[in-house]
Amino acid sequence: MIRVQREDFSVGAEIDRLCAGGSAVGGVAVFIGLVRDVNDDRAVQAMILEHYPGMTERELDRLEQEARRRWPLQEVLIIHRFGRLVPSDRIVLVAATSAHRDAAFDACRFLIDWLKTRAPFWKQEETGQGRQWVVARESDADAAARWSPIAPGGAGADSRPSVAQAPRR
Amino acid sequence: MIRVQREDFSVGAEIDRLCAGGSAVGGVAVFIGLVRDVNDDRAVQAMILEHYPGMTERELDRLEQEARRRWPLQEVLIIHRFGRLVPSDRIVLVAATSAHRDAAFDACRFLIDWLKTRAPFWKQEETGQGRQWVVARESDADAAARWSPIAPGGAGADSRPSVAQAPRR
Amino acid sequence: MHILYFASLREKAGLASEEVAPPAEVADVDALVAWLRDRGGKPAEALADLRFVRVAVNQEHVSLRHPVRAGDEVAFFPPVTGGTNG
Amino acid sequence: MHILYFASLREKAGLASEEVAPPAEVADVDALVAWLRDRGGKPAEALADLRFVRVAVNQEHVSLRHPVRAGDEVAFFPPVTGGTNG
Repeated sequence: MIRVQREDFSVGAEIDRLCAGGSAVGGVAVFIGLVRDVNDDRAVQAMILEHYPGMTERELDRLEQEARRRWPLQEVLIIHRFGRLVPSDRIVLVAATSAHRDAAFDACRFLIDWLKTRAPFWKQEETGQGRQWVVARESDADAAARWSPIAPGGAGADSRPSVAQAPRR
Repeated sequence: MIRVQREDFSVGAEIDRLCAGGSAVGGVAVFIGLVRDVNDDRAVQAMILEHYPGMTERELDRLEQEARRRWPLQEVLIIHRFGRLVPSDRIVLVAATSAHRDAAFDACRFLIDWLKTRAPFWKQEETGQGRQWVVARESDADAAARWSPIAPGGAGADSRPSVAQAPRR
Repeated sequence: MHILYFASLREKAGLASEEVAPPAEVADVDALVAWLRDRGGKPAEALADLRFVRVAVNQEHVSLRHPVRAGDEVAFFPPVTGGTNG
Repeated sequence: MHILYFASLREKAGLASEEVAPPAEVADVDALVAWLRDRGGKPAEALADLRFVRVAVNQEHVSLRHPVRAGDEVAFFPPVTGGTNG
């Protein structure tokens, strides 16, 4: 399940709902991303997230399908907020449930790694010097490259130079 | 922070408290383990967790210290329940917060992998055939072996044959 | 053809979207970019350095060699920066 | 010396704990196990197959070569199975 929304979400309510999915669930891996007050040594007062409505939902949906194809998962949840957020606000939640913890962990990390390089979101930071667009980091592409590439037709083709095949384990 | 308790816990309340730790937190990785209704093809009606009071707290505390030594973490939380639990009940929660998601993920996984081989908990399953002790699985030792060994004096010496040095990344 | 600009490219282009009708020989993204550049103006500036431009056709990430045709939705944007900063 | 048995070893030994006073030459875990086996009875059975026995001295995981002395808390238990089953 994926959700793109301006509003905040309740971590407890979301996870409890995922776990209510059935007693075959052995583990839930969750990652929650928050707005930090400092980024690359800049004091951040707020963050404005713009996205591409329509494509965002499609990409997140593809990521969920791709994760389900790679691991035996029961539930997948991706929630990504947009709009203006301040430090400590929740930005994103990704979660996966599985009978086995390795699948839940791997899927959760795969989702956040790929989300950062494929989901059409762009961040602006508000600092004392005004607003600046956040520039994509090489390390995020590296993080996604930990995983074997997402094939065209799987979660869609990729406009970047194709990443090296780098299975994680 | 570590807690060993018979009572259930609220995932939402625990994570919200971790995140309230300060706006330098960029991400929280969480794993929650639940009782499954089927284990190795046996239908499980309940699970009884016995532990070694005193040593359990010491081992979990050492694991927290070891994780903090290996990664730049802000908060670490381990909650492990004991007593009689039924399918879908929460057993364990491990969580780590950090400025960076990789550290949070790695620490969280390290904690659950090592917890399963070091924390003195033993499980009995109640099935239609009565109660049986759950036997430790080779794959759990393998999972812990993904990480470089915990040095004697770090989180304590290890009675098992020493695991191969296998840094994760 | 419906063209969209996002984030810093939207600001550089001075517009969020526009309808264009390139000639039939503009059959892939590469040719479309060349055609948009030839028009000049602020959208041309937004597309000046393709190292910082990513493209989606009909809401799918594509390469510069991807075909385009009348009716397509073509979006230009910088590398994405969603999720956390961490 | 305070001896503890946990889980399946507690059930095999028929007791959860006992106070013992082995002679001074019982100076490490290995010697203690041999001495407890020599006593016979159910605790000896619990310690029969060391492949399935783990040891902690004063609440730390140790090997069979670890020293023991009067006043120590020595625990015997099977390999641990905490966390989830998954």
